[in-house]
Amino acid sequence: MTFNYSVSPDDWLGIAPIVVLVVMALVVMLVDLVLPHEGQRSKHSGPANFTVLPAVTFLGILAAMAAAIVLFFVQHRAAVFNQMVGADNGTLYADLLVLSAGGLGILLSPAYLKRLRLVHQGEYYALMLLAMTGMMLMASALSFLIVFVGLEMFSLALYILCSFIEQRQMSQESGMKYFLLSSFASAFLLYGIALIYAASGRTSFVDVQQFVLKQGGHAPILLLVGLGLLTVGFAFKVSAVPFQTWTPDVYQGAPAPVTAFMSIGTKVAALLAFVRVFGFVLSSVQNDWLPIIWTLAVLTVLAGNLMAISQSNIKRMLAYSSVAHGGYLLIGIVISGQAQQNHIGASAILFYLTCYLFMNIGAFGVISMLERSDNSGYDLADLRGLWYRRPVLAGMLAFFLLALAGFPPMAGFAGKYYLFYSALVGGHPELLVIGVIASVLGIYYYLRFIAVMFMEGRDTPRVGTIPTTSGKIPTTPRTRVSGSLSRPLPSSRGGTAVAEKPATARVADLPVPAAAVIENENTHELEGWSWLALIIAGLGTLLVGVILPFWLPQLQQAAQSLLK
Amino acid sequence: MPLSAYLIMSALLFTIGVIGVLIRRNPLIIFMSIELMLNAVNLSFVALSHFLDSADGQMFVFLVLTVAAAEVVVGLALIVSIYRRRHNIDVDEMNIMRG
Amino acid sequence: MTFDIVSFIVLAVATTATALGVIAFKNAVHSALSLILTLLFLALFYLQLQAMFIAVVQILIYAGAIMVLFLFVVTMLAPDQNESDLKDAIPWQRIVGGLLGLVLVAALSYELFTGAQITGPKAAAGNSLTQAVTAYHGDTQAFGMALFHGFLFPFEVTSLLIIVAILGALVFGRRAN
Amino acid sequence: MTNLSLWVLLLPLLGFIILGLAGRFMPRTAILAVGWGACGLAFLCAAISFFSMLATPAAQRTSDQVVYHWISAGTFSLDFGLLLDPLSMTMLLVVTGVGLLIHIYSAGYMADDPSFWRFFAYLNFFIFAMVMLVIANNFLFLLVGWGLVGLASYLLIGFWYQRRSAVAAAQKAFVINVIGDFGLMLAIFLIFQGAGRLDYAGVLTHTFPAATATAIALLLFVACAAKSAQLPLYMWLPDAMEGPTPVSALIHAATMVTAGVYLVARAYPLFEQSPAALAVVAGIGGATALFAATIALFQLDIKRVLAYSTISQLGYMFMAEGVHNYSAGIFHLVTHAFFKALLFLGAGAVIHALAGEQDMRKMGGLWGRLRVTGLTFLIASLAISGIIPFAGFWSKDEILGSVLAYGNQTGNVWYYILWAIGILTAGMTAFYMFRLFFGIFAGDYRGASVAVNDNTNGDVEEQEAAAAGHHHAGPVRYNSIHDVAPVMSIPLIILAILSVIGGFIGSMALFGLPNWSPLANFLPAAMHNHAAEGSLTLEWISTGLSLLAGVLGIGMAWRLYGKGFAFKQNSNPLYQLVFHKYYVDEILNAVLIIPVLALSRTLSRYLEGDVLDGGSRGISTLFRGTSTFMRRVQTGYMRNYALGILLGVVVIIVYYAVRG
Repeated sequence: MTFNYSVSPDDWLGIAPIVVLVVMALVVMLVDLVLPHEGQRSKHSGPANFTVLPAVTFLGILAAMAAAIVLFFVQHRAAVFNQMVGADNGTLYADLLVLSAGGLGILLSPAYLKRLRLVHQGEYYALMLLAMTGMMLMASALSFLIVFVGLEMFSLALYILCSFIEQRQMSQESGMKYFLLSSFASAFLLYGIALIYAASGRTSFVDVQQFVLKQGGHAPILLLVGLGLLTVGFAFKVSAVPFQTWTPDVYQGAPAPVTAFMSIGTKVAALLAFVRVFGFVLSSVQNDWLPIIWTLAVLTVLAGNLMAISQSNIKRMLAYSSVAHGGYLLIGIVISGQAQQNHIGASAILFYLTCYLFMNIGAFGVISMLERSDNSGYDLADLRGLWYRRPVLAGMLAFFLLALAGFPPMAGFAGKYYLFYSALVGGHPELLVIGVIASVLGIYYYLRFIAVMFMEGRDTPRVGTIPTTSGKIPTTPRTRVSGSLSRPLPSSRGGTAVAEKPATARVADLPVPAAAVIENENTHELEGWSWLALIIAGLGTLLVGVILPFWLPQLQQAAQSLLK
Repeated sequence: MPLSAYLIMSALLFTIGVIGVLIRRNPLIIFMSIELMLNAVNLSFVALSHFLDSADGQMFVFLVLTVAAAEVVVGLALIVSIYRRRHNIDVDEMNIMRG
Repeated sequence: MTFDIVSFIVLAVATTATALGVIAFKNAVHSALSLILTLLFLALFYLQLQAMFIAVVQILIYAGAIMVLFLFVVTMLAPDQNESDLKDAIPWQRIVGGLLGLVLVAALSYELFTGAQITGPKAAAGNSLTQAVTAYHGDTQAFGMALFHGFLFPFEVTSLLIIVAILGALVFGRRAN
Repeated sequence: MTNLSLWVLLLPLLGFIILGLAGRFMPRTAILAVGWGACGLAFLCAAISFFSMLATPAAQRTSDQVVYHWISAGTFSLDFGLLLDPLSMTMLLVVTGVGLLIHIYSAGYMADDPSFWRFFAYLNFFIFAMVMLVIANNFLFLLVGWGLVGLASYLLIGFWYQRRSAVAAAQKAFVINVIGDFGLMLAIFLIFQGAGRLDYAGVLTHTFPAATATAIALLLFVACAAKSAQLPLYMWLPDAMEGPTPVSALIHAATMVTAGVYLVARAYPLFEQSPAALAVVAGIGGATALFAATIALFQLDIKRVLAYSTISQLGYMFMAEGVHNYSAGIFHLVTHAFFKALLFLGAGAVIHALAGEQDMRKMGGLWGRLRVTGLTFLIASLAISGIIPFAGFWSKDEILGSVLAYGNQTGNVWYYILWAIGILTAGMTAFYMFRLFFGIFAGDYRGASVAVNDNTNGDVEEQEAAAAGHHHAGPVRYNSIHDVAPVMSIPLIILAILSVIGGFIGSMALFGLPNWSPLANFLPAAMHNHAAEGSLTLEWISTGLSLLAGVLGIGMAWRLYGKGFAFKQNSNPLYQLVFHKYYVDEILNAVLIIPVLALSRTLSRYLEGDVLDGGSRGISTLFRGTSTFMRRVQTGYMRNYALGILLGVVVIIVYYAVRG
């Protein structure tokens, strides 16, 4: 088949959502060319850039979602392009997850970009779409080739998106760290693939599975090393300990909408590939890889939660919490390797990802509305008394944090419950116990942030200047500028204060009153997008845990079809 | 030569690349070390393709090549843009965020 | 000793030496030049393994295009950058990293040596490379057939990768103004 | 049977939502209308359901109503349902009834607080959570309620978050409650593993293997001990007195802390399967009762006396449950809710009148100024001391009687000892309650003159210094003290009446009226008592001795403090031991907290410098310390991160190399 496979329309039909996304990415770039960039009026004030592009992008995502949903009902092949790409129901479900994450991320973007006065946005939205394409590719991969290409594709797009904000040192640093470390890790992944190829002689999942089944439970050593290195690559993307180090720095430095999107999308892509390879392809040699994944899961769950406790910056706290959530998801991988339990583990992962999607994007979405242009404004001190300044925002953040902590009836509870249930059914009660201990730990740091928001911040001087009755003004020009000048930046310890100077000076140099006021007014217009995203995320958080369980049997079926 | 010779050669090159990433501070050289790692893997792939008599390995090499090209474009552009801002590209200087 | 073995050993020594050069030279330009040499030697390896097309591509794209880009950037930035001027903030990293690297190469070599003794399964008839090379009259033709049939999809995806790269260059390049 | 339990659950939630969203914009009257209305209507619904239940034949009094059919996949199913039976009915009445009175009282007590609305929002939230806990029909939603009441308690203890001590207390309560929640979660998973389901109807009729049953029962009891402040998890309750006094009355005396007692009664078939676990319950209960009573003997802060007394009384309830007399435990829970809420509210009235003063040494002679408070406080003190015919007498008598009867039945000497402990504790209870009463109301007013030497009780000083919400500007002059407004005195009077007559709902078998025991007949419909029936002689012995102990205690208090309380330094080591609460806090500090703090300080100093601010204390410091230590891994250096990745790789590779 290698030399004479011929592509038919069926093949393209199977990847319809991806095709739609790619076409829309090209359309976005074209539309960007047509939009007025130069002219009499300042680029900043023209609203076209800030609304047209996200609208087009969002439509594209809706179209891709529609394509995926239609595919659920249309008869089509489960694997296309010479057994390289999956188009089964499980894959389509994962596609929907990526698309939802991307859609919410894009809804959060306009107000954010406006606040930063980023004019050239065609690339931003096109890159978001392409990153989603890459994630969907990796999630649907049925061949190591596609795993690698998809992974590289969304990684590349994310490097650029992370360092998109030129005026922020943090953004650049985040992009740089992500770029170097991710390339480093994918080299290991690639090496792992090479060794699996060395052992089995094939690169497509089905063939490798055939080979592994023939080994009678004893994998040859090359396969073992190969899967070990493969684990490294996947674990890096899932941010499992000890490969998690990049996560907090990158999440903190990246623009908040991008963080929101990537924290989910990356996990969906990596976990789907993970569960396919380990839960299905390699499940017959489970004894060989179980110790490693088990250790990773336990380390990640414990270390992620522990490290989150002492964070005073909510973006970093959420980054560590996302490490911890990655750990819970790894429990699903362990279970999916169990013979006869593949579908339970895999469906627990899909279910948990769905729950996690809405609450995490919601939390980051609130942060994206709080963030100031110098990447501050979400420290513990800044959140103090938020309830009295912006009650709705604080309420939503508290809601999402409670959901993340796993309080019923929000989605986080249902997801965790089902995951732990699967651990019990899959014969790993110890993971259940560890998971429960860790989530109890987790409640502590989420509650800490919630408590702070509901405290009246009498002792913080800034709050005194804002009358508590007019809760709607988050960033009056005065607050913003004085805030960024007088307050030491959260991380400016040691010698880094010097490095931060340019960013601070920039903000100060602005013609303060006029520009800031205009900016705020326009931002206000665009905040509708963000609110929409928050409302969707909130509803999702509430409903997923309540409604989705009705379809658990279908979800299990879909999960079973991940590799036929 | 037997397959293992090529594979060990590849492992050696790969490790040299790994060490380069760990000990150098210039992102350009780190980046070159990563390229070295990728090329080491490519050597494995070509050798395997030859010994296993399958085209998959060569196909991988071809893809890795393209990926590397794309990565280089983005990476170098990023490094240059950082250099323009802070006139310094030492990776150890980039530690605003930590903890 | 046959020619095969001699050439392998010579190439292996040369490649290792130049690869070490990449990470040892203080000056980034030297490192880049050393990397170009390494890539050329690798192309010779590919020739030895009868992968003609890959060898040519390696020279053209890697050594020819990518590394030129590298050299360009290095010469643009390198003069200001002298690593040894600044004190290393984490000196222990060198030692630990080196040791870990040694452990890695030792363990890997051991595993590869024992593992590669078991010859992997040969490709089935329909996927055999040698058969395809004879059928399509040559390595490059066989490669092309595989690329446009069995591996069409990943090949198409690389075009997207290039688009992402172009967008990246656009984003970072525009900032310079 | 009319079943309005869903409304009992939803009304407080509605109140909470309204107050939470719009409370800050509402005038006080509107806040009160919502807060009182939600709780009052809930009480009304509960009462209607109760009378309707009384009219139903005993066999049909249980209603298991599935409200929402949630998850169902294979063996995995989850429903949300409400279980209304005599047990949950009793609890509902107590929760909403006492809750309503405390809502009313709070309107006066919190009148000056700037966060008036927030307080009522939290109170409604608590009522909702507690009702959820009580009427859930499965263990999972029990856990939900369990967690939510903990959250509410956390919020309310830390209500005056400007006080550092309040925040520390909230943290302590939180950490200990988390231990309990953890036990409950494990128990639930064990139950699920064993029975395959979580609803009471299925689980409580299921027979577990003996070892599993013991494990489940013990884990459940860990949760109960944490929630109900039993040894060794009692430390949080005295500190929880940092919250506003109505909160102490509602949550930390009448309702939430009794959740453990409720859970044991609810899950009694599980406990019945494990005699060992029941023995633990009885033993811990007795030990706690005695232990806490001794501490209460010499406390100076009036709220702390009451807190330790609560712990001690909860011990009684567990003691009853440990000897299979679950309905006696619930009975004592009910009467205790009346008189302890009354005591706390009375203490609150005193504190209110003295502008935030809680130190007994600065009180005295208030009988002349606070008539209503004094009288009701006296009634409550008599009730808790077990003086006939007040409420506490009946319930305590039934507990002690059944312990003695059980000892007699089994012939186990430990139960006689337990009974003796109960009698002794009864005497001590009477003593410290009247010490408190005389300290507050008898003698001369000491507030204006005494300058307290600060080496005696540091806690009191600290609270005074930090007291917020009450503008504490020096001692109040005697003549300016005046009794509470009607909004506060009416709940006191109602509770006082209940403390007098509340006991008559219980057993009157003592006086040859075996059939006149409404509660004891009401509850067994839900639970078949396995309590031992003692002979009348034994009952008389027990009753007589406990009454005697009570009278002796009061007499001693009269002798010592009848002329007014006088604080004397006493260097007797035993006294010092008890006075300092057995040094538990100090020992914890020395054994756990200080070393951890020191360790993490040293570590962080060694690694970077100033990191750990001394502000965070408590057991959470342990985790903080670990966390702070671990985040040092995140150096910010890209190359370090790469090293971490390589380390992982090498471990994996070497693992496979060694394993082959």
